[in-house]
Amino acid sequence: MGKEFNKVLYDLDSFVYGKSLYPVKLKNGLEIGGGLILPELNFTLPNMLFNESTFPKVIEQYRSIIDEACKRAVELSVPGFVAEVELLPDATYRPEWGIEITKVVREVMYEYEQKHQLKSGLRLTPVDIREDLNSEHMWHGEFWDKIMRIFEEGAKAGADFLSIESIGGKDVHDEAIMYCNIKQSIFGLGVLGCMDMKRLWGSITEIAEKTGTVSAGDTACGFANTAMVLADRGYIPKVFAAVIRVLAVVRSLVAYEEGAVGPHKDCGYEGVYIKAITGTPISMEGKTSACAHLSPVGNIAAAVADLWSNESVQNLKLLGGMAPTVYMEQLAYDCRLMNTATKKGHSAVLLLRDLLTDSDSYYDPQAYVLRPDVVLKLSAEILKGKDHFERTKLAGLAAIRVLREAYENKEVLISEREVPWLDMLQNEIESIPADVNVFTQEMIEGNTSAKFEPKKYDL
Amino acid sequence: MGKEFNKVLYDLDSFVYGKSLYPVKLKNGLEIGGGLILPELNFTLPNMLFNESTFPKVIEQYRSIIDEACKRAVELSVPGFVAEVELLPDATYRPEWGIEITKVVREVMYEYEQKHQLKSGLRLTPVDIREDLNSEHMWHGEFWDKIMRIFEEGAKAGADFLSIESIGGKDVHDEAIMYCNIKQSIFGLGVLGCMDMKRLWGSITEIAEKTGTVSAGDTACGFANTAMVLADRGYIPKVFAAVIRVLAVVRSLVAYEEGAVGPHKDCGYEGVYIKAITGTPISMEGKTSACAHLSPVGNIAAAVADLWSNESVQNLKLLGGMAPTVYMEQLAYDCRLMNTATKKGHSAVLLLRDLLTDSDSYYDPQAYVLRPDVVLKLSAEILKGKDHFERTKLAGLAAIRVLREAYENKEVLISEREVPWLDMLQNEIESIPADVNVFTQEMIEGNTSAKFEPKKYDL
Amino acid sequence: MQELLNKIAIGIEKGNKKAVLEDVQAALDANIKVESIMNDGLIKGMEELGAKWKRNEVFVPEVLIAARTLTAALEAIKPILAQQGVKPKGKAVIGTVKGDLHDIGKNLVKMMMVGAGFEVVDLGVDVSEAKFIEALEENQPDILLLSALLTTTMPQQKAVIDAITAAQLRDKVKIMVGGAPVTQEFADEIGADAYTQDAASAAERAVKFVS
Amino acid sequence: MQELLNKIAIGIEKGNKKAVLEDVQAALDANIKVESIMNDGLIKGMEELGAKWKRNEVFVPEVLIAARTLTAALEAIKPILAQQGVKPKGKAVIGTVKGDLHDIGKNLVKMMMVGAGFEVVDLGVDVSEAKFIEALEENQPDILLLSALLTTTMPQQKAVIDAITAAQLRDKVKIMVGGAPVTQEFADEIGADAYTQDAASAAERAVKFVS
Ligand SMILES: [Zn+2]
Ligand SMILES: [Zn+2]
Ligand SMILES: [Zn+2]
Repeated sequence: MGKEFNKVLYDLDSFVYGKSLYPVKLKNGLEIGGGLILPELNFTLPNMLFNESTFPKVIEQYRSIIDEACKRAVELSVPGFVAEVELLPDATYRPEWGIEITKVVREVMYEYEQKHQLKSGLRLTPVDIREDLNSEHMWHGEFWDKIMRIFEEGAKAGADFLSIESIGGKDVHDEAIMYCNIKQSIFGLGVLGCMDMKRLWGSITEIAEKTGTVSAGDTACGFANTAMVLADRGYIPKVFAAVIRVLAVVRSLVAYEEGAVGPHKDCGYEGVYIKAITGTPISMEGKTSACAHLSPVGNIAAAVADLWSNESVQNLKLLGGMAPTVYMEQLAYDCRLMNTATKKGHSAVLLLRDLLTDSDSYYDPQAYVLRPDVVLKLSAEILKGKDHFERTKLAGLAAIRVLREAYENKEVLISEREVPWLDMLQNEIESIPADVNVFTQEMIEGNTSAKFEPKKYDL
Repeated sequence: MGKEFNKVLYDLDSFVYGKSLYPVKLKNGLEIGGGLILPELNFTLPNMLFNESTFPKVIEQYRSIIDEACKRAVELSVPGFVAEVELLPDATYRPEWGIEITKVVREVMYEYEQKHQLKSGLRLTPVDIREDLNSEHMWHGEFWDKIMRIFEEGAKAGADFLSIESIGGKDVHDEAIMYCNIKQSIFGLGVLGCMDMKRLWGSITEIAEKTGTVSAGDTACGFANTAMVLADRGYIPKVFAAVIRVLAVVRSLVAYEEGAVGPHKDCGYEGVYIKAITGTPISMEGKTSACAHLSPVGNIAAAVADLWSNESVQNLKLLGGMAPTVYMEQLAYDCRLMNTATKKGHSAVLLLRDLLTDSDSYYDPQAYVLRPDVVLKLSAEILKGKDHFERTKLAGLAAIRVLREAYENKEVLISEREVPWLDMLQNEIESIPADVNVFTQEMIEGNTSAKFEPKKYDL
Repeated sequence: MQELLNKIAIGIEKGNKKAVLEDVQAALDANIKVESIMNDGLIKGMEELGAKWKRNEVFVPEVLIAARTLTAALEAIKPILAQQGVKPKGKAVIGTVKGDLHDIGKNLVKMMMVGAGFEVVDLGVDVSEAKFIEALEENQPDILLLSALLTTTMPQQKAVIDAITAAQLRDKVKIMVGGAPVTQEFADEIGADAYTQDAASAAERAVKFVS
Repeated sequence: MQELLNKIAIGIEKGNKKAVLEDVQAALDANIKVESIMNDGLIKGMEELGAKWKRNEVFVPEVLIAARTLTAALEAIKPILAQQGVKPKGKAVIGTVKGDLHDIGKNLVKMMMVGAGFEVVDLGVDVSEAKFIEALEENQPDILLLSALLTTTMPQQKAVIDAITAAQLRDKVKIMVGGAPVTQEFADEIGADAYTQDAASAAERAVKFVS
């Protein structure tokens, strides 16, 4: 580890939305986690071709999306916001496209800052094209270079926050989810994922320092959110998805060990743990990201968030306006309500936080593990581990224990057919060897995922 | 007047969301205003042809919309909801189509009630085709008959609540809005509108009684919401739109004088006054109806609502699912939060209500006039009038007075260029003759709206 | 002379019909060229109001009253304009398509078109293909504007364009479409010449078509 | 005999590969017709699991393991099936289109297709038009399934269909499309034969194409 995190930084009374121990402040004064919860707007193209000849249209889409959204933000007196430019694969494979998009979007944002005092920041998120079948290695080669080039030149083009949904370990984890194989999942997140995060976020932080931008953080989206979506459809047990979420904490934490300072990325619901452990601000998404995916954590996700995001919405025309504008409005009102409580005083904040929490946490184990009190408790358990591997195993065991207790106390709804999974998962985790090298060897030998190639990780 | 309403029924402490003095209960046990705030889901077709040959596709659209929305409602443990079938013109001009749509939608809802104990009710809202250029009279003829046929046969086909966005007086009011002519507006709402509401709602209530359904209520959508949308774009003063909202109270109240019992219709923001005066439950829409129109009342609209609606969304595919399903989820979480406060106790409800209120009321005069305290105060002023005409004038004057005071006390933001409008509007209202017949004669003689034909109102 | 033209411009801005009509007569009596009265007086007043509109300094009623005043003044000098062969900036026909009774959006566009110097023929709402074609034949406009506010009446915009094509009038007129559910993509798909998001940009776009 | 076939069916349901392979061998040894082993044992077990799936009684891993077992058992009796001219219910080729690396949705569909008795050739992700055509020529499938999860890779589904048409293979295969942003309307537009919302209904639809 670089920076070490060994204790939980909040008690339940101070663990609230909008406020974090170590806020992030941009040069223009926009502050995340400094007291207000702010919208983080996300958007993507409608169904259209993305190529050389359509690129002017692509640019015009991005320009008009951000222009209309900023206009509405001004009309609603939004005190500040973050826009995430989550690049499509095409714009990552051709870094100059991604950089051009960044530049155009940021320019519109600057314009609104000058003309209307609307403070904002841009989060730049290339897609992790190391997942490409032709990628030869995780930490060097063409695909790695392109990502780093986007960060570096995107920073110069105006990006403020650098983020990525990185995929180290996903090569084994996709299969782990389909087979609900928790050992494989721990290998993907707690071994491969952590190894990769270390290299990746070391490099991103270096670029952030060099360019005067913010190394913001990652998300275990491809791991835990994939599980969440499958669980939501009844494909895999919800308790499995809940445990994966907690496992993901250790992996996402590595970015901060390597120098990231937040805000953690919106679709990483494990961010609440990151906040508890690092004191950095986090972005979260819930009901107002239903446009991107349904979820069982619509309200509770906001309980300790510092940015509130809609995750992604196509630039489609709804009756009320273009969808990104509509979602800007919805996020603005959500945040306005929460900030009004802040103005009213701490007890109002606590009440609202608890209402958000209590409204969801009974209905789904995935919501339950996001309860602020549970987060603080589990974080402490996780930090007892001496390294990533041990912490990941502890995370799984502690999550299972907490869910079992909550089920017995009727604090959470777990369907009967899922209950036996708690024991099954526990037994599996307990069967994992103590030595990470032995475990790694075992997992490599027993590997059935065609996508996983140990040598890409120098294994 | 039929039933008379002469006093305000709530004090500020008892005027809250989810609970009304006279809840409406369906045979299946679904209760509106009985303690819980529930979603009211609205939806419309995507861009498509609606004719003989596409009708099977139309039906399939409606069937799949409600099926997917119900499925999600079950998954989110929604305790009950209302679906509004707001018929398109085609389905009103051909009543058998509207009735068939009603039947198909209601059947799916029954199915979910039987299989999953999801209680729901259907609000049937034909479009008011009396606006058709060929309509010869407001209260008889082909168009009137079609509307009444839809109510009657729609009731038999499964509709539970009968509603309409009626347009009596809109023929002069469209022009009143464009020219910000408050006298003409009072004529449209306080004279023509009230005359028409009396006839219309007398008939609807009769049908409701005959068919065992609920005479639910109207909305001044075509009047006050049109003004709101224009004000939102900066086309007309916000203070004008705010005053129109309060004028609309008297007109929308007529439905209740004629026997309607609620829930008042979602897009009638004047419903908060209806609730204060009649004790019937109301439907409201706010941030989660941004899909249908942006608004300055995203949070405050929920403060005393009994149903919480998304107003309208096309059946488009968003990344998270079909848009109506996405909005069902968003409404469900909004309601869940509010109902969790109710479970926590009355002081939590009051706090949440006040947060919803205070978060919006400063930013826009249209939000300010929806403040629960303001609503109670203005309602008392309105009820001092002895008839619809006098009440409408009092509504306007009282709204102007309250806005002026609030502006002076810095409780509401009114842009400088709008401030003089308060005096201008007041002077105009004060110049209106006391005698309604004199006023009517004056307005008919000075009429410049090509659409208004006095003989349609027997004038 | 300049003073009188300025007065006319200000009269338009204020929507003072009586004063404008008197001043226009005075200008004619003073032998000021009718073209100059139109461009440097009437239209100029409207342009200045348009600039204020863009800066959010005026509301719709003010623009409407000015537009009404402009129309009355142009009507008054119409015979002289015709005599001297002076033409308006352009001619437009506007209407809301069949099955759709929405009025206000169309009226706003009409107002901005008049303000931009167009002579506008308003067919009202619920207008059939046949009526649009009849109006094209009768008025020979430069621009046709079609409004639709419902997802189910949008296809009617296509029907109108198809009927115009079938009547072999398509190349004689630029067709613009608008309304809440309409998009650029849809406009392209149905072969419209332009789509704009709001009334002000519709008029701006229309001006480009005739200049 | 019935007992043994039942045992095979239950073995499939439980995903007990070893037992199934042994029981299949025993059935062959007992001269039970290979067609019967397939239909009344292997496929029946899968069907029963499918019914449980529909009633939300099993999760994906259980179905996957059963499907894996089924594949192994079919592989074991393949030579005999071929010898006796018994064919699988149908053959399918599946892949995620070029530019798109999404895997899991496709895998779910593949699983349900195998479960429904199809022989499935999985081309993986990021598959070019050329690769799809090559696979069609090589495998001559009844069904081709194209997955796309991004709004910007949806058009690639059209590109694949166009390429297949150009290669004059379009009438030899039914093409199904799917993925989060895909709609029935889009499927119609690009000339696909079917679109379904989820993996289970995809397999059901595919069965209709071959029966
Ligand atoms: Zn994500
Ligand atoms: Zn309405
Ligand atoms: Zn409505």
